[in-house]
Amino acid sequence: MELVEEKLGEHHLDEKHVVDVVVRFAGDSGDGMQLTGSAFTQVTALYGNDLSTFPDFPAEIRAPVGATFGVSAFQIYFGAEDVTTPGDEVDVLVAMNPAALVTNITSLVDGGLVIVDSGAFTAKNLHKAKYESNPLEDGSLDPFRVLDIDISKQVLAAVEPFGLGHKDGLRCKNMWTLGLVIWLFDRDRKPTIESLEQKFASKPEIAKANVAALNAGHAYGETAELPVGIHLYKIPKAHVPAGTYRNMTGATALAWGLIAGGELADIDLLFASYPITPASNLLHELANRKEFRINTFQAEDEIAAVCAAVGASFAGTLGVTSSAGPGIALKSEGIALAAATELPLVIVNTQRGGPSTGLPTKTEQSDFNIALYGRHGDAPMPVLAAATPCDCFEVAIEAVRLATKYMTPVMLLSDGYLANASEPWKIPDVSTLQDFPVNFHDEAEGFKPSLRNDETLARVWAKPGTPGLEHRLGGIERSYDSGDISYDPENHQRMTDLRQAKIAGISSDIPLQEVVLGETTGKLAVVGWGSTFGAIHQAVKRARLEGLEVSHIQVRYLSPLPPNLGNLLAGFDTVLVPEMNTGQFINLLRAEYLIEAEGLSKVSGQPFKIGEILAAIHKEYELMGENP
Amino acid sequence: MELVEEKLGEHHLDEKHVVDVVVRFAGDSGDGMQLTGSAFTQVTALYGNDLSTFPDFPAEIRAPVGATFGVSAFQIYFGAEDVTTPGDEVDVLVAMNPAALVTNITSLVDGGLVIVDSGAFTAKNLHKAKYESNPLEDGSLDPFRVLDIDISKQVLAAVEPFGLGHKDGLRCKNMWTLGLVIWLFDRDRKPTIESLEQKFASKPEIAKANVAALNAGHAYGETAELPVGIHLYKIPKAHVPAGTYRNMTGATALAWGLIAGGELADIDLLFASYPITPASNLLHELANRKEFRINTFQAEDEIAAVCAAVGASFAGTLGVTSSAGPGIALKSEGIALAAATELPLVIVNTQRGGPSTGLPTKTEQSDFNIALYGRHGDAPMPVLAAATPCDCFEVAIEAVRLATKYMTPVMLLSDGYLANASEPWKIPDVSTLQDFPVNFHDEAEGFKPSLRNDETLARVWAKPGTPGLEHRLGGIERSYDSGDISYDPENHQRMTDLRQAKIAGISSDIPLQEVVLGETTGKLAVVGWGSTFGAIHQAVKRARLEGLEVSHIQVRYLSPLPPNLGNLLAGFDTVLVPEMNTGQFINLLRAEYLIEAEGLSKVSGQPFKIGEILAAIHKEYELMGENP
Amino acid sequence: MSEMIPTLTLKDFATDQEIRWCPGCGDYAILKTMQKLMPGLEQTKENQVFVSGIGCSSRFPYYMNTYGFHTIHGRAPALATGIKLANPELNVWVITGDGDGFSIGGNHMMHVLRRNVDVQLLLFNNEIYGLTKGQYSPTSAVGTRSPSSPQGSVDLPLAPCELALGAGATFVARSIDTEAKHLSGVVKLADEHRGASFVEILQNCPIYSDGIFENVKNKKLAADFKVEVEHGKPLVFGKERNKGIQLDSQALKLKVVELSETVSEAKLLVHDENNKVLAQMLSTMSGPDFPVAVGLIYRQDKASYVDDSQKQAAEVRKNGISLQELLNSGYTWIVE
Amino acid sequence: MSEMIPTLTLKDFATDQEIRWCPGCGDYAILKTMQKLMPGLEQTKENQVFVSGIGCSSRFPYYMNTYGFHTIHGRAPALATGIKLANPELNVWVITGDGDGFSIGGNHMMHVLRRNVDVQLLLFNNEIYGLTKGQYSPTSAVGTRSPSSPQGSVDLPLAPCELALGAGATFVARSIDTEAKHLSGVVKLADEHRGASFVEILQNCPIYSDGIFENVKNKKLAADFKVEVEHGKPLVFGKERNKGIQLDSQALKLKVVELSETVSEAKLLVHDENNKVLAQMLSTMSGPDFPVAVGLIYRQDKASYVDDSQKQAAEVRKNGISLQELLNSGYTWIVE
Ligand SMILES: Cc1ncc(C[n+]2csc(CCOP(=O)(O)OP(=O)(O)O)c2C)c(N)n1
Ligand SMILES: Cc1ncc(C[n+]2csc(CCOP(=O)(O)OP(=O)(O)O)c2C)c(N)n1
Ligand code: SF4
Ligand code: SF4
Ligand SMILES: [Mg+2]
Ligand SMILES: [Mg+2]
Repeated sequence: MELVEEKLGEHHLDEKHVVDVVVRFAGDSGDGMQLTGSAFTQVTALYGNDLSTFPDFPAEIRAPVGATFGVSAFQIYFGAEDVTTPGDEVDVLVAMNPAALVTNITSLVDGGLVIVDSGAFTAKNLHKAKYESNPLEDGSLDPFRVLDIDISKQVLAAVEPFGLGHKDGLRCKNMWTLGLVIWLFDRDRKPTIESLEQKFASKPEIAKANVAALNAGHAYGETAELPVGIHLYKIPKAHVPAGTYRNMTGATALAWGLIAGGELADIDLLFASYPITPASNLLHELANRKEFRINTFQAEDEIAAVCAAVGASFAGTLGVTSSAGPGIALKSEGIALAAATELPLVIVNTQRGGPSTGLPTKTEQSDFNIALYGRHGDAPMPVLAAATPCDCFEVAIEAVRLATKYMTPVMLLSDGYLANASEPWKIPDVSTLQDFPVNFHDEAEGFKPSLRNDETLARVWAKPGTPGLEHRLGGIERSYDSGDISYDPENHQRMTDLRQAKIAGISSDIPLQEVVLGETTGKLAVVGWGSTFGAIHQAVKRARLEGLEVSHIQVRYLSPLPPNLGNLLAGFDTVLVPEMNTGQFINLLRAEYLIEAEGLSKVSGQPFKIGEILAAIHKEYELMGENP
Repeated sequence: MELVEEKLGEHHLDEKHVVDVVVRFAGDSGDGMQLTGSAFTQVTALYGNDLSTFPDFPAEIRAPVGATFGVSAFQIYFGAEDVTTPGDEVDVLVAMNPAALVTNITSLVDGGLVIVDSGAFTAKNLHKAKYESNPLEDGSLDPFRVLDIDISKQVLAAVEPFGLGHKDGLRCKNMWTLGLVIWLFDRDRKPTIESLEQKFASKPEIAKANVAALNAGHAYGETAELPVGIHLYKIPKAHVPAGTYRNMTGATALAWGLIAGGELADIDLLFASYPITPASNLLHELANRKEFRINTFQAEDEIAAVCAAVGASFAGTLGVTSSAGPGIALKSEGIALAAATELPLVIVNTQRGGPSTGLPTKTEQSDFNIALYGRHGDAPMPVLAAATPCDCFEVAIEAVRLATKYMTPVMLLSDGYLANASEPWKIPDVSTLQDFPVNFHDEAEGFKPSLRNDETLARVWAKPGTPGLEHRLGGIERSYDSGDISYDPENHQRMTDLRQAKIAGISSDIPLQEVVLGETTGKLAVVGWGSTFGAIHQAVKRARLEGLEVSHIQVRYLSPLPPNLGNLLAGFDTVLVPEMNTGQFINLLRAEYLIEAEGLSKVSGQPFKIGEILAAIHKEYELMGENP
Repeated sequence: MSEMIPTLTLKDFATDQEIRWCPGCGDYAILKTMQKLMPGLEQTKENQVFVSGIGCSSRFPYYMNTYGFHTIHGRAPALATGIKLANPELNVWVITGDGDGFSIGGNHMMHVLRRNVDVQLLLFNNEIYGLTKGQYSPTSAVGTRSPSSPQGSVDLPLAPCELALGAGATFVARSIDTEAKHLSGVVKLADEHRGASFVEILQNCPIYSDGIFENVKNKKLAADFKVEVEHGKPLVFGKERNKGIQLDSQALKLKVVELSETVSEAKLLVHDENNKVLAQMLSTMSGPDFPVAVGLIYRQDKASYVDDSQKQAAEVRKNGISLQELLNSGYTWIVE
Repeated sequence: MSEMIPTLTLKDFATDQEIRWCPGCGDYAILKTMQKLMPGLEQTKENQVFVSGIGCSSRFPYYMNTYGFHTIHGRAPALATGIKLANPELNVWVITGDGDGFSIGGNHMMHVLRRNVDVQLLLFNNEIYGLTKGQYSPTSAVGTRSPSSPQGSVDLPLAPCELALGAGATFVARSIDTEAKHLSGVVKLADEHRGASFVEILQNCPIYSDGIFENVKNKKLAADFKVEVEHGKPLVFGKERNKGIQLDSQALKLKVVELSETVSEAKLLVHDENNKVLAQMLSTMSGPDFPVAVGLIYRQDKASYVDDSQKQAAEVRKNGISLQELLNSGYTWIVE
């Protein structure tokens, strides 16, 4: 995404200069909101906007119809400028029933547009949503512009010719609504029509009904007399680099990055995992990708998963495992075995709300500590964090590179937000990716399992099945010289030092820390890691437009840290560290560089809003005695 | 122990003013060295010396006779001054065979005395010890004073009257040797004779033979013509406070502390554990103490152990679990459940050499990180460390107090050294111990599981079986108000803040940090935690005798830290932090107080030597531009 | 009794929590049956404790107005053991799923059964991981297509009752979510058993494994596809009670026979709930060739771990000493 | 064959590591037997991999000059599964103890057996935790006095072979540490089996559980206290081969009979290694009333997890696409 530094005012839809918009589709689990959102994303991408999306599933598998806890939503932020979050507040809310309205209306900006299916505002549904009076009538929606249409009725009329029953007919409500929204933003509905025809190829009547509903919704926008101020909006196209694009979620990007990493390393991968929210998607995606050099193993639990992965690595295939929260905790002993035996291993941690079972479907960054310090004994290992959905692809490749090059476990931190959020991805040319083929040792002469590369300090990787390299590994301390068990005190010190030096040494094999936005010195650096990227980025951008001397630094390499980070931070008067935890990364920065960094902590299961970070920037500025 | 600040010179046994001595008994696993050491400890304590002991078992269960890896040793440091470590270097080494000699001679000071059983220096044994020539003959022992006696022959002669076979007769070798050493230090051998008679009450012949051997060894000292410079030594008595004393190992002190904690809290305890070196002793000791309000459960694994303990706590009995290294890693998820549901739990971590299986029989402090940070999500909990074997008693009581008062898991850090080391313990008067009885909630009116104490913020403890208090707990985030499951973002923030505040608040319920030795401000503070106490203490004492402005601070409360610690440390120009890890605690101090502390790291599986810390003190002094 | 004890009803065992299972989930029926059963059990309400792991099924405790603990995935049997050891008066129920109880929790399940800890374990077997959205489980049939096995699973499944028997279970039974009367009867027996009682409940998940138990649940088919086993009774089944199970004692195998003039009920195998070999055979019978056995398959009296552990402690306590005596025990010396 | 392949001997399979078992430990005998057996096996030395957990027994790999991995406590079956999935050419052995394999490792043991992963699992059962200095284990008899059970253990023990059968094992056998020939034969069969083969080896620990298998090990007693089972052969035992096992097919129980003129060998139970019911009965026979069964108790051909997983992957790979094609698949758009 290109960074367009133009003045961004506060805006509503009735302003002339609308450069970006947040739309949120919300309905019952059965209302097809995810499909609607995806289809709208498709036409919006094609239109040429930059965008970012986030699906908001209910925690329940399938809640009763009309229940508030069964509301499923999809949010898209799109516009002419670089878009890096799905948006703080919603400009247009589509609410298919009272439950969707009540659970989402608080995120709508004052003056925002809410489109409701008044046909669904029955007494029963109002009751389920715990409304005491009908919000369409009691004036509670006065701060907003309301477009209430009996969509149910409209749809049934539109699909009548196709002989669908009442129930199947109502299933087309989402397409009718999509048609209306497509009209509202002047998008092309052809791609949607094509996908519908493809999707229901075997049921042409259903396809036709859906298309008819889509068209009817669109026509409604064109012809019906809409309330004052509601009209067709033209959001300018974004200036995005030329190329072929696709939409990518973080989970898919990560999965594909692992596959790419395996290809670049020229090795097979075994992905061993046990289902857990929100990490399972990775397993699902990869189980579907066995045409590549990857196999998947659904283990009996997380311990078996990490152990199978370590076993695979011992056998010469890169073991990868993946989990979240409680599952990560269970893998600790297995990870330590990989660290002690110096075998490669990639652990993907899709963080969720904690502690304990916590909030499985919500996002958080509270596993920084366990990633860095969650092993018994001194067992350092690299920890990387992905910043955006697309970044997951690159970071996954990097995790494979470090694991195989340094014969070490590597933890990759993603989170529930990143995994499910999506954004357009400029598809790279695979041939331009830098490869890093693994060299298995095969020379029997002079072989011992303790041989290591002088430069990287990596232990040799000797594959079972190779004649003459028979050897034993194990988790008991091993002799630096021979690789045999050693209880010798000096050897233990030497091996401990070695393990530390090996990981520390990686800092010279990673890029120097860059500043994402702003100068390399100044008043304030906002330092983030992981999925806070988008919100920090927008906040810093806005602050800079206000004339503040703020820079944005996003750290990918959490351990070891980039070698220049300390100096970089020293160049700022103040350092602000927003984190979705109680302040874990900031402790590392303080310990490492002895700087008076300020934390900004949010632990609500929700990503930061741009405004929250902007407010913190203002506050820091005030504390510095400056007027923001 | 009282701190006697008198000038302590470097000393050998031939100096006039010998105030303390280190004796090490070493022999084959079958030679009964542990028994010998314990008996000598007994008579030494009775004599009135202060002392500290450490058994050094082989890692193997039962090694072949004569093998170096089967050598079992027992070290005792005793003297007229406060003794807090088993000593750096050995003054008197007893080596019952070549393997014992070769593995222990390096710890003998130049000029030290070595007593060997020349009868065991056979070609076969020399070969097993990998000696190429007989050290008793090749001059390699020249730097030492050697007392080589054919103990085997002496013993056989002494026990001849009792009709024991050759093999059983030789079994008395250790008592002969003990007799000699008892003579050497002018102790009373009556208690030993009494114990022998008690121990072998059912085998009077064996008892008599052992006593005869003991007497013969003693007589040998009195009558034989010993080499120059070897004579009877008189170590002055120590100035210890009046009272009844016993010898205590850390493991026993900890076990008894848990029992005492339960009594003071007026609750039952369930100790659920799975065997692991060096933590098993605790299970063994408590399995033998079911006459108190404690039951033990040997679970199928560490996960089951911690979960059974949490279950017990739910049911109104304090759950305690215990492990080391890999087992602690496995407990992480269960501990987090206790943190999330706010149930009391005590986890005893007897640290050992890591990472992975590491060095199970060796000591280390490398689980500081996992103790503080080893849980997924934000799950803070108190962490305490015991400093000496006897301190384990108090710290265990304190862990029970904090767990039950604040309804939280508490981790207690011990280590392999502390667990096995022993020192005299002034037996407390139980009636003077401060009690802290638990109040179970029993009022049905207005009950909800989320009720909490305004002051401590502790959640209510409502015991199943109480009518009207039926309620459900769980690891999913719970409503601050009702205790029911809550996915509400603001509630999650509130509960996260609450959990943090509750643990942070404990800092006002713990003693202010004191300075163990020295002034409260000065040039250098040596800050330790856990079992480094003894070595730091002696080193600081020696440095102070040299005139250096050094103070010793030992932190028991690692989380939360004592409220005055930051100010205290700020009063020193430099802070030195010795740790048996790569520098874990120091990071907390740096992050917390932004001080330029210096680490002193030792990760060899061995406790610090006094000299090592003293050297570091000197170095710090030099760096400060001062002449030590 | 002169004092009036208000009798409790199903409603007293319902909580105010909104139930979060999918519409049509078999768990509803089980919940109802359990709530209904509770008032009739010996133990009082305040002594009932429901413990669960994680899964759809494991939400159960939230809906039972007793003491309850929704713990962590797979560990409920371990927590239950701790609860029972802490307070043997409590009547402890473990609610678990095929994933919770036999995938991640297999070890604790095995050991709670082997130790014969006096708890009731109800396994809601829907042959799928419901809560995590439908991945195949260790009880899923080979070929199950799921998000994690898009080409069909290749793992051989395990049979919960067979495994329980192998682990030394002293009470093994099977029932069906919607068969309220049958289920209720089986659970009552489980409650009465001293030691670990294991009950497999075939539970339909309409979302991810809908219809897998159709044969034994469908009113029309069930008679031919399941057999209700009852101690001392011949194994008869079929719509017209025209089929039965015989033992081929040479081949040591069961076979299905049609009842006829020559083959009378008297020639059928008679269920003996104390015979483990028979239990093993019955527990593994499966369609389409064999009917699925439901009812109390196996029961045996054996030492209960909690009883014996308590007894041992009580024995030791007889010679109890005070804490001060402990501290002063063994070798001590006095410094004056 | 014209090319000379140097034949390997026992010595080629010994390492230079000092063996750290106690003098007299049964593990020595097993090691020797295994080293001796290796040269005769089909797989080459470089394809042999020994994987173990933690315990005295688990030190085994250090002494075998093949590939080896001494992993973490209880997890060897999981590592072995990963190794085998990574490279099915490797011949993978899991060496485990009663604590390692059935206490902490019970879950992985159960699942490796159920999945029928093609590895050989050798359980050194000494009914004790040796390495941690003698605590009782899940296979220890009730009443075992140990450091953690000073008044005698109260947990009921489990029977490894029974549990393995319950978990769906397709190969179950038992042998004895010092019976080199018998052990060697059984292990060879295990090696040949495609799928998970489970072998329980009764192993004496002279330090902590000395003599518990005396009846079946002692040359004088063994004939009366153990029975060697062999497919198709009647179950005869006794010093004079004068005793046998019969099946009481009514009670579905085994019984010991004296051979006599009326009771000939022909009337004895004939071992059928493919009959699981029989296997269950045989595997649980124990003294003093019954002889302990040694030999191949059960064997069955079933789908092997690794084979099927590989096949499925291979199938998918036939229609392989390139990474670039993957990245470009689905809905894309072009920005110019
Ligand atoms: C340690 C851990 N691993 C994984 C999960 C995710 N998880 C929750 S429930 C479940 C499976 C549930 O299956 P089952 O026990 O059959 O219950 P069901 O939902 O089918 O009733 C999994 C994998 C978790 N919560 N914790
Ligand atoms: C996670 C973990 N828990 C506990 C231990 C301690 N431990 C090592 S071996 C062992 C038991 C070994 O028993 P078994 O498998 O029967 O082997 P044996 O020594 O009897 O051959 C235990 C409890 C450990 N190393 N790791
Ligand atoms: S997913 Fe299946 S098991 Fe879970 S609540 Fe829904 S129907 Fe029930
Ligand atoms: S303790 Fe027992 S099992 Fe372990 S090595 Fe010694 S004799 Fe063998
Ligand atoms: Mg299930
Ligand atoms: Mg064992």
